[in-house]
Amino acid sequence: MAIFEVEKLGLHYLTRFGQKIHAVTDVSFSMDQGEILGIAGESGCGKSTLVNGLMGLFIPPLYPTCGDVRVDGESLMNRTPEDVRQNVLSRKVSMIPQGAFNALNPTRKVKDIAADVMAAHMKGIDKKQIYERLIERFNLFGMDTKRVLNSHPIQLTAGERQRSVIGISTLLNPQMVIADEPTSALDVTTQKVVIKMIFDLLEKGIFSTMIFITHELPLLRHVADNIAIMYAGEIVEKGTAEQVVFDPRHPYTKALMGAMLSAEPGQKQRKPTAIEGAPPNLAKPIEGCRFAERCPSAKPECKQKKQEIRIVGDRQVRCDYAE
Amino acid sequence: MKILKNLLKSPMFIIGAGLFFGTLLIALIGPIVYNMTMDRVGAQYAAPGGGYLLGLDDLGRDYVSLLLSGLRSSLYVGFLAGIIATTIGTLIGIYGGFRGGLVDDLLNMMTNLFVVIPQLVILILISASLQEGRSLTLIGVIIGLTGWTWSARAVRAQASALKSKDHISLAKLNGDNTLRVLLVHILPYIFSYVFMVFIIQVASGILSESAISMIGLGPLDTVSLGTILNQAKNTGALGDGVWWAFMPATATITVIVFALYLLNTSMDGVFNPRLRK
Amino acid sequence: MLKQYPTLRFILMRGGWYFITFLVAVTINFYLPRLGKHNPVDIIMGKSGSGMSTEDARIKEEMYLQEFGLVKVSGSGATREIVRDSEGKPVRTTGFEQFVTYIGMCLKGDLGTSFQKYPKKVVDVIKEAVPWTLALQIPTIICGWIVGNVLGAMAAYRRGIFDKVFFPFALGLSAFPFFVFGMLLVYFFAVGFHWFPAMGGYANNVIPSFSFEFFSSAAHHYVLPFFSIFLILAGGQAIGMRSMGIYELGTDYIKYAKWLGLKESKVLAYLFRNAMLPQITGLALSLGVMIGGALITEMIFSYPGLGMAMLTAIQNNDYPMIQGVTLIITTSVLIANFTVDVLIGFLDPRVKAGLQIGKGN
Amino acid sequence: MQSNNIFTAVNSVCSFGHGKKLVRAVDDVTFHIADEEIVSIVGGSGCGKSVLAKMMLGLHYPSAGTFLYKDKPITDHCVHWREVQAVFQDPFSCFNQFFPIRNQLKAAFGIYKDKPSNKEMEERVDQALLAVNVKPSEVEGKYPFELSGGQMQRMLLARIFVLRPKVLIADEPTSMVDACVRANILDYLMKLKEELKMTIVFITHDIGLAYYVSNRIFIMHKGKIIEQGTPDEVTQSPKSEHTIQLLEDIPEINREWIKA
Repeated sequence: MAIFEVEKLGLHYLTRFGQKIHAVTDVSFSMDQGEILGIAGESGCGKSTLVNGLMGLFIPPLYPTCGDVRVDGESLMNRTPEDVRQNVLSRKVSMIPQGAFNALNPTRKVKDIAADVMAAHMKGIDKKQIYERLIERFNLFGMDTKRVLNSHPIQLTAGERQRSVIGISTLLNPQMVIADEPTSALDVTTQKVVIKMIFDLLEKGIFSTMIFITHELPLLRHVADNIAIMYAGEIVEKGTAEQVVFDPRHPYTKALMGAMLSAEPGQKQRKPTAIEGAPPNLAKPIEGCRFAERCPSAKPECKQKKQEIRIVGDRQVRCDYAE
Repeated sequence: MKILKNLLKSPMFIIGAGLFFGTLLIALIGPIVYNMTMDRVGAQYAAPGGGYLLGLDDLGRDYVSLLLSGLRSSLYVGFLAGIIATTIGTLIGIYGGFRGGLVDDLLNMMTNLFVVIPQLVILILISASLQEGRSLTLIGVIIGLTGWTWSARAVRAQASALKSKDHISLAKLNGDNTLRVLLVHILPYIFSYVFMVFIIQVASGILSESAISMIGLGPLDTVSLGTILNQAKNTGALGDGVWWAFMPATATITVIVFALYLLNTSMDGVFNPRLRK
Repeated sequence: MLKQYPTLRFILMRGGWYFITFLVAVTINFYLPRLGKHNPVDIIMGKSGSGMSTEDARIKEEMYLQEFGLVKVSGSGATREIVRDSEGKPVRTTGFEQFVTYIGMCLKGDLGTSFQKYPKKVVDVIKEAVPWTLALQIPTIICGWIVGNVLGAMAAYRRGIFDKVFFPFALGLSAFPFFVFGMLLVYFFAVGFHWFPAMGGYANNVIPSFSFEFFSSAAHHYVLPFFSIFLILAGGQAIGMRSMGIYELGTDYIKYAKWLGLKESKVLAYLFRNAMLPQITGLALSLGVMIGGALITEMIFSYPGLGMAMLTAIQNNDYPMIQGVTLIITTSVLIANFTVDVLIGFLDPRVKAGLQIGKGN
Repeated sequence: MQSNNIFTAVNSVCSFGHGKKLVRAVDDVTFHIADEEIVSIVGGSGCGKSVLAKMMLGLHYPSAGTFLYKDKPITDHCVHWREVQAVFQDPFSCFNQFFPIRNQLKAAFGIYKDKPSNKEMEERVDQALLAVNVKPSEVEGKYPFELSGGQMQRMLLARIFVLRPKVLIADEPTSMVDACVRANILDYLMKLKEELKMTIVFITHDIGLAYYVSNRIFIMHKGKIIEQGTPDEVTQSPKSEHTIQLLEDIPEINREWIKA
């Protein structure tokens, strides 16, 4: 049974001048226990907005438009913030935000931030127990536990900060972890250390199901079981990591894969795909396929007809002409 | 244009601008419409009425005339001090922030030094030493010369943040000299900010003048709102319950300053998106 | 050398900086009153010497001249004598010599002699006034700061109707000049309703002592000055805290704290603490204005503190007194600033870290 | 003696601060870049690559060692910038928001001692716009914030077409644009190089990009150039420990990266 289901979810945010930007439209997917779903797309495609809307807690200016999100069959929509805070956050769904430096309260030591999380969710736990459990947990991360816990965020390296954030987000062994570009601010070496830590936590059973957001497809190929590609607020293709990376079907995914540059022999001779233009303005209603303007294989009717997800092979593609 | 449109959407801006331009208008056309006189026209502290809307002062002078004159003085002093303080502050801040290095360190040190030495103390010391010739203009100039520090700090922070922006590097690569970079590539970016600083400086100039006049170190050549209040205090009008001796002047100062604060806050809301809901 | 003791190093560095500022302040305090064309003795003589015979006037003038270090003096103690030139006229000192004498006197804790209350020492007048000012200003500024910040943070966090009513109200409060608000309170609550006395620090018929009578009288006189400073201060602080709070509300760490499911009270605590830090810096910057405003408020209430001492001095052209009071005010503002500066170093790890370690990476 | 070296660095150092706070942002680097070469300087954040770029632009001077442009030290900025120009990573922050984009392209002529006639300047701006595939009418009277990211990046390139420098320092020119648009930008850069016989120095963290575009790659780490060679030498048979590590840590599609 699917433990996490998203059904026809739409999200919008309000601009300063009261304009509605429909950043996410018609997103549906479901995840099984132990699955790692990667969501990729370029900046502004709505991937971060999407995951911010999966927690049942909507922080203005983000608001749900329509649709449903369910954990264990239980809907997260239309619940009071206090209900969500007590019963969902950190326990059922937990977020690893991007930019650990800004996510950690700059005037609080790591151990205190972590202790706040435990105190907020466990009744009757005393300070001593909290710190014992913290040390026990942080010992798993391969850092100088004592120093990291007793430091303010500014005193830590970028890698240590990111690992601390992951540690804090997974303190209560959440059923679902949502990682929003957890490594995009790090250099490649630290990125690898952080990814290793995530795999380590998965192996130790601290959590098992994860949504991983990144704009880097090669990374996703190594991290995720399944990959969903987003464009202009929609999922345009979803399949296994192998399928999406090696055998993309949607014209946008094809372009994305073709545009990649890598330092591998023979790549120098290959000409990367180039597409002109920019994604459509999401403040205005869009008819037809959102990629039609830039699609190299667009048909005249693409600009009028909204594309729906359909099954091609055993993956989902939002293109009537994909084979 | 878009900014103006957004400003006009803000009720705070409308009220602030209304109050401010209202008082400005009164100060400008008041003397034309109203027959102002500084002569004795009746008994000491005669109550309002009988042709004198706000009564008479301890010398039997008409309060409406005094207030109009005081309002003009206060606005004059506020703008004079505001212009001087903002100009000095902006020049020092923008130059220091942009140049960086030793020049900036020195300017910054000087600014920080004068920020902590209370302006009122300096005002008192100067005013007290200028026994004669303490004119409204001189007081305005002194307030301006002593009040620039925080605007320099504020502008410096902005200019310093802009310094490392790519468009500045590109302007240099275009061969622009420092003056052109400052005028064309930095000033427009911080202009709205400088304008807000100016508004606050005007308000603080008005407040400073009234404070210094209140303690008896005000201008000797004219009536200001502060000297009206000083006179009211010195003659014991407060204890005698002569409300018309200080209420109208009090209200006038507060309304101008409140209007300026409203303007500043509403602009902050438009220019600084974080503060909006 | 002090690398092992970063905290001490931090305090010493800030202290050194404030010492330099202090020196500049003392210099300003000395030279500014001398900007005018007349020396203080001429002014005082012009006023008080008019009725005296010339010989009396000359003696008195020389006494003043000696008192204010305007002429050269030889010997010390009882044998002090004015150095005279060939015509028997006292030899004037240069400005710089006066400055050196002044510094020397300051270091000995001697701020000179009051003109008006001659031969009372300035220091003694100040000693009588300072307790009143401290008793009024320290609690008022602290209370105003705390109440203003708490209300401002709540307005930022809750927004809505509370904010809509509260914000213009606080903005209006902060637009009042300090002393004007004092006048209004006097008019309504002292003159109008007779709830509180309008003037002084205690009733005329009680003698300052450790008696209940004295303290209850002082408390009764305390109320109006307290509120007239407190309300304006709180209003101004609330405005600052509100905008800081709104800014902090949009930061990532607040969002993350919400996502982690921290209790609302905890999120508010995060918000308050971090928004408070710039407010403390702001306090340091505006202390001069606050103290100045509060001193003028003291004048309105004829409160027996430094403000009143200053007002009397100004009205009587009592230069040594004016200079003495301004020096005390500047020094206390500097001490208060230094305290706040060190305090923020302890409260905000970023400040100290900025001095010791670079950006972590 | 006439060499064809554009940049020559011998034991160049660029340091900031002094005493205990001394930071050697560029530490003892030795290299030469030949005429019409495309060189990429690759490294992580804080490795000193941007400082090195600024040295090439004459915005930083070497604290020690020799750093030459065409065998001479860089002295007169204006003369230097007539030949050496740059594109930066964020096209939006590169232009002044308060002036129309076209005026700013024209402002680039400010670097010349004798500006061409107004008519010639306008013509050259038009040509430059056409060279990056933008119709002059599309940007006529437009302000920077009215254009898209891709268009803005092309405006930066148009500026280079206007100036026709000998050397281009490209500081992360594609890191802010979408992957799909990146190839376009690279196409224009290559076109520029062909037309103007330019030397290009890429500053990038992306070794894939460096591999694709360059004749030679320098790998920088902690202020030092730890590896230099052709793309294949650097990626296939790296000598430095750090380069080997770096290459191993980059996730590539076709290579085992981490054991799941």
